Parts: sequence; C-alpha cells; structure tokens
Amino acid sequence: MDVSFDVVWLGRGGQGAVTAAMLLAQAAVNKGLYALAIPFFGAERRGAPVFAYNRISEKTLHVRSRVEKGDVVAVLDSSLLGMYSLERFVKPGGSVVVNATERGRAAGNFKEYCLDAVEIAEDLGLKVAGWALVNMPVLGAVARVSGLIGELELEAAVKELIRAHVDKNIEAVRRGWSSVRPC
Amino acid sequence: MAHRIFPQEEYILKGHAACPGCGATLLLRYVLKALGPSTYIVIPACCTSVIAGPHPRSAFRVPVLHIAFAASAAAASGMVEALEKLGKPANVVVWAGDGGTVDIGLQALSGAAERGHNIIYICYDNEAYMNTGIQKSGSTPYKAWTTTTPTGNPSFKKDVPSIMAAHRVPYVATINPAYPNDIIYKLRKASSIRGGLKYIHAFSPCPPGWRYDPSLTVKIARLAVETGVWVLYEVENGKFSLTGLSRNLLKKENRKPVAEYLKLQGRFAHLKQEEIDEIQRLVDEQWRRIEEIVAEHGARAKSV
Amino acid sequence: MSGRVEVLLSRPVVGAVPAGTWRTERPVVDQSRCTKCGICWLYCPDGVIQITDQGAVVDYAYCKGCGICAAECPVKAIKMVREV
Amino acid sequence: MSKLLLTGNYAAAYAVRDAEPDVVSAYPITPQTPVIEKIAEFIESGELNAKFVRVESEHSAMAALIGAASVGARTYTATSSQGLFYMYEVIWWASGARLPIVMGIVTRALGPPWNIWSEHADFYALRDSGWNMFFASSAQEVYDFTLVSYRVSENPEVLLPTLVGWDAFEVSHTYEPVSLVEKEELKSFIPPKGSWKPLLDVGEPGSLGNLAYPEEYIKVRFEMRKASERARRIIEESLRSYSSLTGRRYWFFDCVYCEDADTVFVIQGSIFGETLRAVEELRSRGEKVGLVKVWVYRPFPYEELGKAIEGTKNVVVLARASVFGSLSPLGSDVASALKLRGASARLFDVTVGVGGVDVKAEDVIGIYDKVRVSGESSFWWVR
Repeated sequence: MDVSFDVVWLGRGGQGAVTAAMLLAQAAVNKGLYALAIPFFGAERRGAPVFAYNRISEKTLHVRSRVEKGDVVAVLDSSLLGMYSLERFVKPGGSVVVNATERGRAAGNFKEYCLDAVEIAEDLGLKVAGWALVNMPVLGAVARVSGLIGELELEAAVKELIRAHVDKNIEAVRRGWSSVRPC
Repeated sequence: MAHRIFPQEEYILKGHAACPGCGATLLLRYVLKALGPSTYIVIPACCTSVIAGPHPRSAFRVPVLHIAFAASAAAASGMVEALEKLGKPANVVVWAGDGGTVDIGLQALSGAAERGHNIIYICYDNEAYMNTGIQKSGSTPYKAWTTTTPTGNPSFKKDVPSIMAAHRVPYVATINPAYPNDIIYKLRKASSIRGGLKYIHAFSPCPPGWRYDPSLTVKIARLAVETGVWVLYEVENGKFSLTGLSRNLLKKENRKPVAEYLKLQGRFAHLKQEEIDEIQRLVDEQWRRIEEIVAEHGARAKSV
Repeated sequence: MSGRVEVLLSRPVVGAVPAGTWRTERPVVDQSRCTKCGICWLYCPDGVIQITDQGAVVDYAYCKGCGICAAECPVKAIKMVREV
Repeated sequence: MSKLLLTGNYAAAYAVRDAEPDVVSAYPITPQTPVIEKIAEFIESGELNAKFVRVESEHSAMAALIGAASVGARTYTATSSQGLFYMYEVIWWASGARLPIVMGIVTRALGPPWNIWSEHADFYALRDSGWNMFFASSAQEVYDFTLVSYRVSENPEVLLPTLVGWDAFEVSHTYEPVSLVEKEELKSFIPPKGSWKPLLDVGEPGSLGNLAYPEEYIKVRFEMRKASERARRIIEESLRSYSSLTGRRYWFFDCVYCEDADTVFVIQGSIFGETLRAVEELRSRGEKVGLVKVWVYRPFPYEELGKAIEGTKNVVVLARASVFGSLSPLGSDVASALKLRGASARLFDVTVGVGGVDVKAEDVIGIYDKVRVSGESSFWWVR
C-alpha cells in the first residue's frame, strides 16, 4: 500500500505554493526518494486560497487524490488561518509551519513553527508583481521541519528549477531554514 | 488569338460535374492555368466538392484536399507551413464559396490572414448557398430572391474584401470570369508575393441559382462590371487601385444602368421599379466611396 | 504508400462524369464563318473546344450544351441546335 | 535515461520534443495549456525544430494538422473538453482522411456548469471516431504513450490518428519523476521521417475526400475499419517493443491481483492509485479483489480483457464520466467483452469522480460493500 510523508501547502494565488511543492518534490527526488507535487487549482484568480500537496515516499506512488491530512502543513499567509481550521489538515502529532511572527491561539494536537517569511523576502527584494515571494523561506522551513530533506538537496532543487534570481532564492530558502522556530 | 496567347494547359479535365454554364468552373479553369501544376488546392464544402467528380475519379489534375466547411483557411495554414518545413514550396490555394468564406469560414480566414501564411485564398462568390439549393448567404445581394428569402433579401452583401484589406494582408483583388487576362495577371501577381495571405474575391455567376439561361454567364459577368455592380480592383500593400474596365467607370455616365444587369436574372424578376432605382442609388453610392478612396490614395501618393 | 490507403485518393481522369449526356442543345460550328479567334475556347467552362486548322471543334462526349460559345462568338459562327 | 520532475502536461511536451514533429498547432484551454506553452518554449529555444501554427480556435488547430499531415508532416496538438467538442467535426475528418496525427486530451468535464476538473466524457466522445485511443494514469504514461502513438499511427498498416488521454490536474498538473528515453534510443523506435508517403503530392496529383457514392463510400470506410483492426496488433507489438526499450511493462491493460480474484474493478486514469489502495485494503481483510487499469481504449481489447476477467464473479467498472440513460462507455465495452466470451460474471457500472471529485480508497470500499448487498447494477457514487 502507498505509505507516504504528506505535506499540505496553503497559500493565496500568486504566493508560490505550487512552486514550493514542486521544489520540495524535486529535493526529495534529489535525495533518491519518490515524490509527487499535486496542485489543486481553483478557477479563482490571484489572491484566492490555493492548495498544493506533496506525497513523498521511498517507493513509486500512484495515489493522485488531494492529501486530506499532512504530516506537515505549510501556511504561506497567516490571514488564511481565519478561514480554515488547521486541525482539518494536519495528522495527529504532525507539524504546522506558519508564515507569522507569532501565534496567539492555543495549539491542537500538533507542533507549531513560525517564521517571518515576509521580512526575509522583502529584505532580499524578492517580489513579483508587487507581492513578496514568501514561498522560498517557507520552503526552507518546511524542509527542515520535515526532517526528510537536507539543505543541500533543497538548494540543488532551486538551482535546477528556478531561472530568475537564483542566488536570492537560495538565500531565502537558507534564511527560512535557519529562522524557523517553535511558536 | 486567345487560344495561342492564353495558357494552354488544362488542369480541369473534360467530364467534370459542374452545371452547364458554371461560372465557378470557368474561374477555376483560369486560376489553375495561371498558377500551373505546382499547386495544392484546399476546398471546403461548396459546389466544387461535387464538381471535382465522384470518387475514385477526379476531374482535377492538381492535388486537392477536401475539408469540412469552416476549416479551409486553417487547413491551408497547416499545409503551407508543412510544405515550407519539408522544403517543398508550392502554391497553396483555398478555393471556397461565399458560404465557406464570408459566413462559416470567416473566423478561420481571419486567423490565417492575421498570421500571415503564404496562402492564396479565393472566394468564388455565387452570392448564395448554391450547393444546398440557393439559400441566402452573407454575400447575397440586397433584394435578391433565394429559397430562404422568397420575397427578396432584406440585408446587404457583406464586404469581405474590405475586411481582408483591414487585416493588412499584402494583396486583395477582385476578379470576374468575363476578364480572363485580368485573372491570369492577378493570380500570377498573388503567387509572386511570398509573404502573407493573398485574398481574391471572384464574381461567380450561377445559372440555376440566379435563374438565367446558361449561355448568358459571360454576358452577365461582363454586365456586372459594365454597370458598376461588380468592381474590379486590387489593394496592394494597402494601396487601392481600380483595374481593367472599372478604371473608366468613376464617371456615372460611363456606367450602364444596373437594370440591364438585373433584368437578365430571375432572382431579381420580382423587383419593382422603385427597388431597381434603390439598387441603382446604392451602386452609385458605392462608386462615390470609391472616388473618395481613389482621391485619398492619390493625395497620399503626392504627399510622399 | 500502402495500397490500402490508396483507396482514399481520387485520380484525375478525363470523363469523371459522362457530362455529354446532360445536353439538351448542342453547339454546331459553321466552319466557313469561324475565324479561329479562340474566344469560344477561352470561355468554355467545360474545356471541350479545340481550335484546329479547320476551326473550332467541339468534343460532344463532354459538352454540356450551355451555349456560352454561341453567345460569345464574335462572328456568330456557332448555333445551338436542339438534341433529338 | 534521464529522470525529470514533470507534470503530465510537461511530460507530453517532452515526448513531443523527442518525437520531433514538423508542425504543431493548438489553441489554449485549461487544463491543456501548459502542454502547448512548453512546446512553444522548446520551439523558441531551438530544442524542437517545428512550425507552431497559433490558430484562432480548436477547429482550426485540427484543420491545420489535417492540411499539414496530408502533405506528409508529422504533427501534434492537444486540447480538452469544450475545445475538443469545438474541434469535433474535424477530428473525424482526420481519421477519415487516414492521417497519422497525434493528439493529447487532458480530460475535463463539460459545461454547464463550468468546471475545469477531470472527467472522461470528452475522451469517450471519440470512441467511434476511428482514432486509436490510449489512456494514461501518470505523467510517465503520458510521456510513454505519446511516443508510442507516433509509432502506431505512422505504421503503413495503420495510418490512423492516435490520441492519449490523461486526467485534468491529478495528472496534468501533478509533478512526478519521469524517465525520458534518450534520443538515440528513440531512433530505433519511432519511424524515420518519410516512412509513410504523403497522400497529397504535386508530383502525383490525387484528391483526398472527393464525394463518394454509397458503394464507394463503404469501400473506403471498410478499409479504415480493417486498418483499425490491424492497429490492435501494431499497438501490441509497439508496446512490447517499447517495454523492452525502457523496462516499463505495457500492454492493452494492467491487471493487478487478478489471478484469484472473484471481484475485479476496471478503471482508467488517475483514480488508479486510490483504487489500488482500496484493493490492497480489501485484500488485507481477506477479500479476493483485483484491479484492471485500461491503457488501450480503442481499438478495445475485447478478447484480451474478456479472457482476463471471465473467471471472476463480479466486475465493477468505475467510470469517471457523466452518463444519462445508458451504461458508461467503459462499462458498455467491458460488458461486451464479457458477453463476447460468454462469461457469466456480473457487471456493475458505477459512475465516480464526476467533475473532478476525488475518488478515495474509502469510496471504492464503499462501492464494494454496496455491490455485494445491493441488486443495483448501474449507479452514480455521490458522497
């Protein structure tokens, strides 16, 4: 049976959730694992909530349905927490990684991690069409929290798949990796 | 001696399936004489789908792709690109009726014109859906009888050559089977222009559809020009010029009355005198616009 | 090409349809008046007229009898005659 | 053999790059669009030497390929749903004209209401068109079947167009590792250019599509039917050859846990993973269930499939297509396969996942439980 390490990405259209999932999958593949990155596109436009998913395993995976609960849930935009209850998306004992300076609410049966991805992106000048590209720092944080992927594989994935501002993106991933902490 | 100076070779063989006196076949005979054997033709649903003869025989001595009604300009686009890619340059000609051009085929034609494929697109305009038995098309003249406009067409003929000129294609021209030399000249010119779509709009008399004796095909075609109903012209890289007899028709007194053209055709037999007068006014109005265009082009030429 | 796909192609042939049988009138050329100007050849939609040393000759196997040749002949050398 | 992280759509584009068509023509539609964007990139970067005709509609996309293929070009297009239906008329013209065009169909539900997610009704609408039809359930299969399509279509015994279907988003936009075949290796697999003679050529003028009276029409169409029958063998041979080239084993269909199964699910496409999960779950409970994933839909492998499942008690077809007043197309074909072999297995035809609804292992188990107790043999599964 397909047994996989699953990630749920929650962001807004334009923030790069799908790209982050793709990069995490590439990093997993670089590590010799099998991985899927599954986007769920609504028909909505920029700014609407967007989901993406990863399934990572040592074996070939066939399942292509949406991930219901992830081992890690990545939240690119903390304003979305008002719309969705995280318990819906995270496995018991799993982790959430939130792009936020702090979390005021009590946690459920999962670990919570925070990082200020906006500050990292803005500090590096990573913006597209006016929006801070928060996906790279969050990607670094998710990879670290997952415990599955090494920094080197992740950086290699960014080098392979990202064409513009590669150095800045790698730096953003690194800063995300190093700055993520429990919150 | 017409048979000596005119291209001899026939690319439409004897024993085709056109009606007696078919203007379209006459036109296509000249077109192929002008273009020669290195020519592919794409034909959508139209009279010529039948005229070609029944499978496995064909009256056409050039390769022909028959294609669905709306598809001819697109099929020619793919064909000409393929021939270029395969290093086999040739004329690619669309031969379509007015239904397949001004109505159902207009979108594909517009696309092909905008993309600028090296195609010669010819619309033989018999001014109604003749293949299905004389139903009104977007090219049917005002007041003409068809089986779907039994008391006369209430709308006006769509001016597709102008629409094509507005696409900034390198060449637009009108032709008429009474003037074969003009056809040869214009088709050879179209063939020599390598880039872009060349659009030719052809006057195509139809004895059964227009309700006239088949022996009158050339006479009616000639009268269409002489009365000014059909204007012979070309638009080369945006520059409009009258050609042939039409050059002499800017003055109204040089034009025969349209009644001479109308009265030979059963499709106009129901017209009352005031309707004939109205059509005459419309033709005169058309020529006033042409005069303006000619004057504007002349002024522009001087200012350059 | 596979002969099997060949079945799709229609090949050019004189007489794809026996058009001559459609005729109700036939053009008859008065060779004594024919000037061999070639106008009838030029305007024939069926391509059935040849200009020979004797004058215009009509191929009745494929002539549909439309009468354009008779109408356009500048010296009225062609008459349309009813088929019996 | 290189391995890239690709979506199903990009996998199609890579296969097209590797098959080296002369002319590509397409019109964008969600969820097909990345296929043609990637191909455009390959052409612009010089990785693919092809003409891209950026048409104004799907109807024109297929028409352009008909024009191109009729003079001997290798061609490709892709579309979905509404676009496919707009193209519909000329799709049949392409097969009737016996042109070896290859097309991708990213399956998507039809409106109204508007929906961009997966459903196979568009794919099934071509079942009688004369095209050879593959269905892929992963990006890898999209890549593989697209390459195989060229070999099948251009075989002079076949000369019929071929299409490959794959699910919207679940395959089209999902990234997965895809093994590509080296160009050198492909040379022995895909026919060399010019191995089939173009129908239209100024050197030997002929007309394609002249009006045919009934006695001639039936002859032409009967030849097409025979070609489609021959395609069965050519497809089998091509898949075998491709399997030995790549090590990835393909046939008309895949049969998992079929040996001792008394109930077999039959599916196509991306629901394979969850159905497999359900089958393994049921197996762990001691239920004798198996799973058939149909890869080749036309010509349909009646004989082979019938043989594979005739010994079972229950055959449960999970078809991802809205149907009304009829069994699903896949269900009808599986029923025919059973009947043609005189098999006594009971057929259940279940409509699932319409409009992109996820089909989960729990759904499949629910369906399994339902068919064992209910007499209903044809129903929609709506959670």
